[in-house]
Amino acid sequence: MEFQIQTRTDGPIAIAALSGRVDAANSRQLRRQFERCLKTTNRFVFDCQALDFIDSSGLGAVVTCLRKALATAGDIRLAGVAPKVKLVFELTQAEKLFTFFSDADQALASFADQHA
Amino acid sequence: MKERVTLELPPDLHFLRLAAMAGAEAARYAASAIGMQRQDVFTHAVELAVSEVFTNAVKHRRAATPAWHVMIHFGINAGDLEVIVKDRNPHFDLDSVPSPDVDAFPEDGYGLYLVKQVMDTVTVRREAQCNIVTMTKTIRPEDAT
Amino acid sequence: MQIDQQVMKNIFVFMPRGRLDAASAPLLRERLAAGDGGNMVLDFSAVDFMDSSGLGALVAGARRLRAQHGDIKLACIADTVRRVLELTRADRLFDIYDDPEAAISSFAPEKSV
Amino acid sequence: MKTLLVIKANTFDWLQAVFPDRSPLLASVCNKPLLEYLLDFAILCGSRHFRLATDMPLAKVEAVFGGGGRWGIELTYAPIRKTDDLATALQKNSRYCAGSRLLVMQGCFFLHYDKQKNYGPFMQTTAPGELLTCATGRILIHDATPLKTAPSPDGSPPPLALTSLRSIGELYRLSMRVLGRDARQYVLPGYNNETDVYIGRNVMIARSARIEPPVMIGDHVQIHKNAIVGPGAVIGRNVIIDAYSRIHHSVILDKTYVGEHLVLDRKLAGGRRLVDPGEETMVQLEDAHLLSTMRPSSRGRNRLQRLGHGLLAALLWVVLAMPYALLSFILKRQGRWRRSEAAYWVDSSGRSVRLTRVFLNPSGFCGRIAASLALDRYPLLGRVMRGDLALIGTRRLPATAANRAVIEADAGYRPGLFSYAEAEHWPVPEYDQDIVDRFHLAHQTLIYDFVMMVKVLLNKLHEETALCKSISK
Repeated sequence: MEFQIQTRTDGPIAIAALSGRVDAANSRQLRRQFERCLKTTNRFVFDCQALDFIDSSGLGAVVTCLRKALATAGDIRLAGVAPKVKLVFELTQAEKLFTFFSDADQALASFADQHA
Repeated sequence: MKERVTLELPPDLHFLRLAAMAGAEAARYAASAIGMQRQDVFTHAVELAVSEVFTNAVKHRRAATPAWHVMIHFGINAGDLEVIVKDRNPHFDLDSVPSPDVDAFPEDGYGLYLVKQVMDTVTVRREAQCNIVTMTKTIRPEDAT
Repeated sequence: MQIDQQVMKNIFVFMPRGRLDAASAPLLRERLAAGDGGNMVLDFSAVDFMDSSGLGALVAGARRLRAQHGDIKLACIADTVRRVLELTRADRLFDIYDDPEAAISSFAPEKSV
Repeated sequence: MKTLLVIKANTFDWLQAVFPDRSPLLASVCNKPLLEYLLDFAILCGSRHFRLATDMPLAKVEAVFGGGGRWGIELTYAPIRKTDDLATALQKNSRYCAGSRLLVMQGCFFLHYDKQKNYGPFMQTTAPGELLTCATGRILIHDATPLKTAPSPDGSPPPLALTSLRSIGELYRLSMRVLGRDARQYVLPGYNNETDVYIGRNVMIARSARIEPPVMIGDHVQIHKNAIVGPGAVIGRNVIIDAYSRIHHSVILDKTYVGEHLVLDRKLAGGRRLVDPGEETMVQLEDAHLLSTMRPSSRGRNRLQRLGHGLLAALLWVVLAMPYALLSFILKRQGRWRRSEAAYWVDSSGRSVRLTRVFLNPSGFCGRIAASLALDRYPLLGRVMRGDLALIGTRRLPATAANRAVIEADAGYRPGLFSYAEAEHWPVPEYDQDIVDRFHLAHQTLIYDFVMMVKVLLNKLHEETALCKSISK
């Protein structure tokens, strides 16, 4: 299992690449790193291209991150979510909270569109 | 309804048929008490299990031991059955008997495997130099076909 | 147990009668071993019960014959026998017919009419 | 006419890949095994003999279908080998096949027919040969004797079509089609007193839950508060749909627990597996509280548990002996301790025993202590040690005919001295309490029981101290 958050600040938008699994074992790490990052920006793209599996605690962490981002008038956009990971979002209705994009570039562009 | 039937048989394969048929009859009785029309699968399971366990008791008998009998006890209730088989053979541990590798089609070693497959529970305990094999089986609604 | 035996179309047909258990399995084992090579059909129409000892005799017989390029086919097995074969997955080892004639002619399909 | 169904394991590879633990021969459409549709059809055709020739294990099928007596036919089974073709399968069943017109069904498919129509004459007069074929199977008629009657010239043949089954998606779409459009063509399981709603036995639906037709619900199903089931839902047997969840255009297979606040829309779920039948993607969930498999209770486990419960009961019996002797004596003299006896069901097979009931008035110092130590249950500890009751389990049901019907239909009845709902501090309505009990029973282990038991006792203590405080105020 691998899980790394690479936060490369591309302008004021942070991209986090989620890979492998997000579950009880590493969801706290996700939250902690997210909060650290929240000091720099409130707009995020979670690139889920390499994410294979998410369980309810992982999902809980992602939703908590979203709440925090929204509280500071920011947002989290999800990119490249695999169909089977998407199934879990659908099942738990978390799907409604997020906007999904096919890849990270489109997600980034969506923030830009808003500004234009 | 609760009936207790006990057989004491010499550890000899001549009595294998008697033991197994008694098992089948006990099962039939337990099944008919709840008005089961067709009980072939249930009856066959018990007959097979008793046949296997009695065979084991006879086969593992040590020649030098003084005379003893295999005790077979049926606890018959409406819809379920408990079979207890008691022998005076050397200790054996159910968990240490390996399951046969069915993909290799071995020539023996299917006995206890079959018993475990057809009965609901199988336990073996050692008490006063006896192996006591206890097996139970309950008729489930889907057996009533 | 009694085992009737006849030869039809050069094939040994054994017909055991009664119960195939530890008491009778040695006899079947012996009879199956006596026929050297060749093909056999076991007509089970008179067998109403088989346990693991009977199964052991069958598997041993099949193995021996196959090593000599023969085979054993079964015919007319009762439900009780079928269940034992299935539970031990030995049904994968045997061709099972509902008619001994069909089992016999299956050994030489081109000759049978 | 006789019927021979030849069906091989490899035709179900698609199903085995997704649900390896479920017997493919029992795969169902609208809670009815595919095999049963074929049996029904054979009966419509006037066939009274049905043989299933397969290389798959038959034990589970035999347990469900037996010898066919329930359908008034003779059902037999014939093992074939993986490599056998249709000709070999026919040869292996030559005695069965001889002497009669034979309907041969080969492969894995769904057969569309209409139960209102009479297929007998059509089957008798159709020329032998292939009748229908699809990608995964075919139907043929074999007949050694030439037709005695000429094919009936009149009218169109009764409706008959095959749908091939190659994927979960096809199985799902078929379920939706049968439920939504073709339900009247088949005999479907469940009570059908409202159009397009089929409900099985022992189904509990919370008052606040909504059922929107078409819906099919199997036996032993619980639908909890504010859940919405339908439109287009097929719920299997032994399923729990927990509170606030919604099931639309979806199939929930047998033995599945669907957690709270979930939405299944155009999905198929079974145990922990969730499938999107459109895209054929599948995910296995690891959280038991989202989706999980309901465990059937096994007697082996029960034995060990009975022992564990008995030991724990013995411990309580010793620890509470002194307080019980003392307090029951005092309370009896104060008139705050009354006992009576009543019969209760103790297992789902319908065994009942007379149990002592103690009515304890928890007022006054002694009454409060006795209540907080649950001394009113003390006389029943012996029943736990004897194995008649579990220490903790479901609510005890009085031995009435109505309750008997409830427990007979339900494997999840294990009456306890305490109930799980007490551990959860659950509100009083009995209906909700039952569901909590069943939920825990479905998820229980010995250690779990022990933890829940400690919770019950702490709750009792806490309740009483809270009561004391409110009184002293």
